[in-house]
Amino acid sequence: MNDPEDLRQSVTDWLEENWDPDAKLVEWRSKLVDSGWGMPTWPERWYGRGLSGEQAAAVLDVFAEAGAVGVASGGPGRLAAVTILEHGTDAQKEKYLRRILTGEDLWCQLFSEPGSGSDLAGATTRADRIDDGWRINGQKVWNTSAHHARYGLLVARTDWDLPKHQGLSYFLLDMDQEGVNVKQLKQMNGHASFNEVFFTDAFIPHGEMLGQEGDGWKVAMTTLANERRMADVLRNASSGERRGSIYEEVRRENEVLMAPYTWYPQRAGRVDLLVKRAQETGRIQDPVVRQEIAKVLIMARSAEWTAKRARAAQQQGRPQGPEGSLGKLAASNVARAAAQAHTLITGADALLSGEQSAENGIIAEILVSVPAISIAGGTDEIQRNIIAERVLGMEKEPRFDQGPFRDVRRN
Amino acid sequence: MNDPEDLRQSVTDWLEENWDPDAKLVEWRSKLVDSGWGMPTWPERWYGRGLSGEQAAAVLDVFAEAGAVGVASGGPGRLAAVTILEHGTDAQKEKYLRRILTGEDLWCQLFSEPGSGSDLAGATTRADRIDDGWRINGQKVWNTSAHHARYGLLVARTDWDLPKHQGLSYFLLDMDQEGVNVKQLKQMNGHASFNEVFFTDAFIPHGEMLGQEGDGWKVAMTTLANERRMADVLRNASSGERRGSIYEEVRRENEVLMAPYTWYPQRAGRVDLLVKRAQETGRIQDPVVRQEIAKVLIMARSAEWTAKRARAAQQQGRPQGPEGSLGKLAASNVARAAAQAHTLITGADALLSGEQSAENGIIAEILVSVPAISIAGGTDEIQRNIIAERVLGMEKEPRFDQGPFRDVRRN
Amino acid sequence: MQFTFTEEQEQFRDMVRRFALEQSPASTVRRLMATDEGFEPALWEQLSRQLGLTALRIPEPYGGSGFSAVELGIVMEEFGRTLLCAPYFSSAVLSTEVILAAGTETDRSALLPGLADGSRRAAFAFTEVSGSRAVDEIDTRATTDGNGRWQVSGSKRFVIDGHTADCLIVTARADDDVGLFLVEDDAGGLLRRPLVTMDATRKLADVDFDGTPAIRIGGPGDCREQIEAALDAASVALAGEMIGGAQTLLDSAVAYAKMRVQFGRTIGSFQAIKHKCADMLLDVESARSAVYAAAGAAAGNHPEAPALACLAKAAASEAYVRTAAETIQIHGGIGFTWENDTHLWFKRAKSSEVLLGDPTWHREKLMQRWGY
Amino acid sequence: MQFTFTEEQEQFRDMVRRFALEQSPASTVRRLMATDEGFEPALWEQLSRQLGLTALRIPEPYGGSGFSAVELGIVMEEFGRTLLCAPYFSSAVLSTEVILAAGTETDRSALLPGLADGSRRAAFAFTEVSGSRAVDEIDTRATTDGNGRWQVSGSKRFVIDGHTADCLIVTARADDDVGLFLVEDDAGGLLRRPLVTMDATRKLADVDFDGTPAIRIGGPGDCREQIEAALDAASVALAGEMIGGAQTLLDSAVAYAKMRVQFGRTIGSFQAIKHKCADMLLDVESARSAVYAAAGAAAGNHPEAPALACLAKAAASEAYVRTAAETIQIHGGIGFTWENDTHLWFKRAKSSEVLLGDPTWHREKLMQRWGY
Repeated sequence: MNDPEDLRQSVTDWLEENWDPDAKLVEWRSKLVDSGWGMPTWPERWYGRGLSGEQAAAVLDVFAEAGAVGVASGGPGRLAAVTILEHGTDAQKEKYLRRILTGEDLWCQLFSEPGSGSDLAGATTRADRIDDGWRINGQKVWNTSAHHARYGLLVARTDWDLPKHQGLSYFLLDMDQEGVNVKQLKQMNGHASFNEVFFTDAFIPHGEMLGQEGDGWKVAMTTLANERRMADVLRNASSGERRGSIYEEVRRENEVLMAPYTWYPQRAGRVDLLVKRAQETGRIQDPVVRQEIAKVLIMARSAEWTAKRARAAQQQGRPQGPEGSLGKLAASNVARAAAQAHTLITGADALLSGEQSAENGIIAEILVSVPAISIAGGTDEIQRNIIAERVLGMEKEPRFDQGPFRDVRRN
Repeated sequence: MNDPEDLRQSVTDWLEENWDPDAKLVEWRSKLVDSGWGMPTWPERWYGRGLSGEQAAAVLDVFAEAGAVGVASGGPGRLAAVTILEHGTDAQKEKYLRRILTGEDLWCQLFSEPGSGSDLAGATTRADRIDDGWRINGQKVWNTSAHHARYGLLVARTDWDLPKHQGLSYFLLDMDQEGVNVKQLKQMNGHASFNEVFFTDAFIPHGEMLGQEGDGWKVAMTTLANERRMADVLRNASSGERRGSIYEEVRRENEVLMAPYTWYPQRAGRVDLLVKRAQETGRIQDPVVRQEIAKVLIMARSAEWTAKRARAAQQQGRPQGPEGSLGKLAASNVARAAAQAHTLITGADALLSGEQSAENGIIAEILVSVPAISIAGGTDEIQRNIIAERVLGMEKEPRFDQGPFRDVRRN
Repeated sequence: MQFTFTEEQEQFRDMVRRFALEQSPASTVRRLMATDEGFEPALWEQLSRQLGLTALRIPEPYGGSGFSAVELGIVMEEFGRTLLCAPYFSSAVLSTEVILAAGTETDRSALLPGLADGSRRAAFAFTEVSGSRAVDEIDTRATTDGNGRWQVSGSKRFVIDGHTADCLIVTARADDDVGLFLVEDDAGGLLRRPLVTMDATRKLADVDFDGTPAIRIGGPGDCREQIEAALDAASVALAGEMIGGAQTLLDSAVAYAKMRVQFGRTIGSFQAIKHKCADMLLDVESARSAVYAAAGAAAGNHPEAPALACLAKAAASEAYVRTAAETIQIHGGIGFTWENDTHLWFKRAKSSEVLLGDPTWHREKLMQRWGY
Repeated sequence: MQFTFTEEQEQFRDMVRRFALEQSPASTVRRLMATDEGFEPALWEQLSRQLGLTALRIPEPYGGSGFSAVELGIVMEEFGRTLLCAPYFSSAVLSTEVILAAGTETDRSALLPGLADGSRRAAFAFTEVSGSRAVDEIDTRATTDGNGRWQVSGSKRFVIDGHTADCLIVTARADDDVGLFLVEDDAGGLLRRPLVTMDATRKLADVDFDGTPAIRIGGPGDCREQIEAALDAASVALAGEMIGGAQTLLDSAVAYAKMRVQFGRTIGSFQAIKHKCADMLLDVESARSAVYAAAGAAAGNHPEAPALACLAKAAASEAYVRTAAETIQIHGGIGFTWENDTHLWFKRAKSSEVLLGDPTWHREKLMQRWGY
């Protein structure tokens, strides 16, 4: 199987025998999960084939050529899967992994809190040990898909006398219980992409902790590292123009999964629309408008090239580290500048919202969505700290949150 | 004398009897100092008349109408005078004040050090007590006029075991001794407005300390508060077109006094030249240039009005506090924007320097002088701290320089 | 120009501020912005009949109190602080100013008393499809039967409170002149369509005229200059509203930064936030200076007044938008939610930025007015 | 376009970097900038004959090594780091590129070998009194006696190394065409006046021609397109030099911020400085990406290459100037002194900003080249 051609042939053979575009989605995925071709890099014991990244790419190629649907791969479910695979007990893997991959169970991430946004480790949702497990009280926020989710990845504080990073534990929470209350959270742009989740004596039995007590921060790092990698996956989740009833199921699944993200392109400023809009409005002739458009396009193109340089360096074996923060910061700058350029181009039409407004409401949505980009996923200020400290090696901020968490000043 | 008309009459009478535009400058000023009209707000015992600020303004008016020359009023001498008046012993006042006011003694300020720029209280120039006085070792920098000065206002550390603000003392130093070495410091714009002053076992006898040992910071605050007020005084120091030999002496005195400041207008960006230059170069027709000029003029005008609002409020009895920092920060923004606009307007001519360059070298001088404005007299960063903490009342920076100065981390 | 306020003006400001704070909490703003009309008759009654704020700029002979742009600026600034929802800007500023600038004695006697006591609310329809406020780009046409009866045909966009006003003042071409025409809300051939606005606290409508009967006001000649003057006055007033809003944002950002703790410190103790707040203060204070200078110049008929109207509008627009963006940033995720009030001001900032001309437009106009 | 360098290119960069660091310490830069010529023949000899850097872009048949814009960019970036003083940009970039773009076979054979081995140094005189690089604004005129002898009359400004070059390549109008003319340094009617430059590390001269004998190069037709192409290539190279300089500044700012202690902490531990450095890194890295993309596009004859030349020059100019200003700011007062080296790079940044067109000019040109 080390020969790439043999590998491709094996996959092709397997697909020829098993792939059916009119199969039921879950049935097909069950078959796929059992075969190991669904997660080629995973160990053979857990629905995988232990292949290298390069080999896995070849497998995915063959799947793509055949138009064969893969395992449920997007959203927090994927994060749950990789985190459980890395830190879970055999019992936990047995219980959860398969149904994540088949798409039968949706998951959500329960990390951020109203009082700990930039400061994730400052979580104050409490898990108190009781006879048969843990009692959970507190509140989480920014939980995408929590209103659909069967399970949640919960970080909660189990020890208030340890320093803040050490007193956290990581739980697999059954969302389907009375003590868990999910409320959709509307944003200023009218979308409701997130939830608040309230815990009132919610219950988690023993055996549903991931890692050891106090490992919460360490385990959460696995989830967060994979979250950053997800951006790319999400972009490729559309299923194309294939024929077969299974695609309809995938489309519906994607629709639910992607619903929270429809405004994300607007959040990024829609640089792609600048010239088009300026041409339509005639403002493209205005030397001042031309300057502003050029400035944005220069920033945007440069940011793309920086990303390509980072990827190329990575492919040459140099590790990509906190340079990701550079890209995030650049994206903020681009989005803000693009929104200002759109305002300049659109003029008084920027007074409107909804379908009456320019580009079917897209321009209005840009203006009220861009403020999110410099906050979500770590504020610009946090990114600058990361760049200065980890890339440039400058002295760290002095810390005021060491010592027992009980004594740390907080909201 | 409470009647303003009586007051004006008294001054007029005195001037009629004493003012002579062909007198020798020092002789005239000696007479003036003795009369008390030279420093009307000062106490009668010390060359003044104990008048209110309003009354003093009336006195100055009459002097201005008559074209009568006042006491030596500019530069560090003025700072020395007010500081000695406030903190000096009678012996010190006796020894120094008169010759400052007549202009016979020039002074300089010896506060900043290479290692303590923003952090003035971190001075490490040492004053060690010896039998008959103090032995001074160390280095000062940014000392305007030190190469002309007879005396210096020196802040030096007398105790290394106290916290940093408490271990400083304030001395009146005789510059005319072997242990004091003055070196002119050239700036990137080619001017040499400042000096470095090196002390190698320089000597200060007992009796030349201003205030008590350890009062250095407190006394320096008096000097610094007055330094900020001096900007206005300096602007009005030109002596006009009067006839009389005394004016020639004043002109020469001003020339020496103002020499370090000839580039200050350029440091501020020369907003006044923007439109003129754009008209001369024809760039005034360019919509992009027009936008940039308008942006700068809006900033500059707004800053002027903010200053007027602050002065008006002060006149209504509301105290003007750290709002001065707002003006300083605004001036930085204006200067930087003006320099960029000048670059845009001047184009390739910005490649040149000296007399061949645009406006007889003024434009080139702007470009290489503007970087100073956001540093000198407290960096923009320091100003923002002051505004946030003192005007907006935000929490102070955590401090890492408390405790014995000996143990404080420093350069 | 004046750089302080008199004792009386300060007292007036206190009164208006108390009124706005009491009558226009965020909960009321949220309730009203969800309605079509966007205001409450009761509050209108209060601010017009009881407080006389609608009469502010109207001379005493017409039932007003004859105050200047400075007092109007005070009202707008304080209303801007709380986003007070009322057709004040459309009726008591835009419409009143255009009648003050262009109205004949007859027009004034007929129209101002009703606007002064608030019994009638007018809207000023001056923007064409291009979205420009420029008086030379007017396509709406007025024709007459020669007996003083006029008909207006054309379309106006973004008419503030255009769908709820009792009457509309319309700019239209009559032959080569640009004239002003009064259209009643029940006139034939009048179609008013409320718009979905980004800033739901300020209601806009598109208005179509199709042979709509109208009365000509402002006399028979060209009114371009007077219209410009009215829009200048409105720009200064709007700039006043904007610095009021920006101040509210700044206050809320600073308050939040002092209270919010992350990493064991208030976020306001971090220089990133601290320096941002300092820059915001400078921004707001600079714009405030520009607005006060422009209002003072207008009140004093200073020759530079038209230029300063542009300067103030440009300065206030930039400051408001920047302050709004930074206030959201300082609040973090919570600042981007619907629940948090910041977005109400953010949207007002964005809508005000382009209303009556965006900053780029005003800067160019400023240069022209300075004679460059 | 390429987004990494090959092993060979990295080795080449190391070699050039070592050379520049060894041969061009700040002390040498300071010594040479005080001279009229601004360079040392010995160093020129070394970089041309020994290292072959002047031959980089010249095809092998003419004594060169035939490398692309990517390798040239590497040299310029490394020279930019240390402000290496030599007539490299004038001779090996500007003059060489214009001969590569426009020269006939005869021109190439006659001129390139001398430029390749550094035995001759050429300067390119293309800027007119207006200061513009635009090829349509050329007033210098060339006339011929019909026997292939030409005379050039007119004035060129800001000619880099114009007073020290062995020969000048001059753009001039010949009837309706813009042609290229070679003038030797000893030609009659040639007047070269060195200029006092803000950036003393790059020497400029004004050059007057008065019936000066010249040889026409580039053939008989119009050379505007070729001149544009050469200036584009030079813009990319200059942009490379600029990111090299910006990187030196960034390194020095970060190093100083890590070392300098105020208030008992390194100033780099304050967010004000820390975040400034992060923004500077983003700025420099973004410009670097633009420059590498433009060089790669030029090397690959990508159709977007001319547009990207403008993009790179605009991006590098903004980044360099901002980085220079912030580097002084981080150094505080000491950064404003003559003794401190920062101002050398600051002045190079300011002079490079306007050389070959300022950022505004390049942004407009970029839009045009993109077809907008």
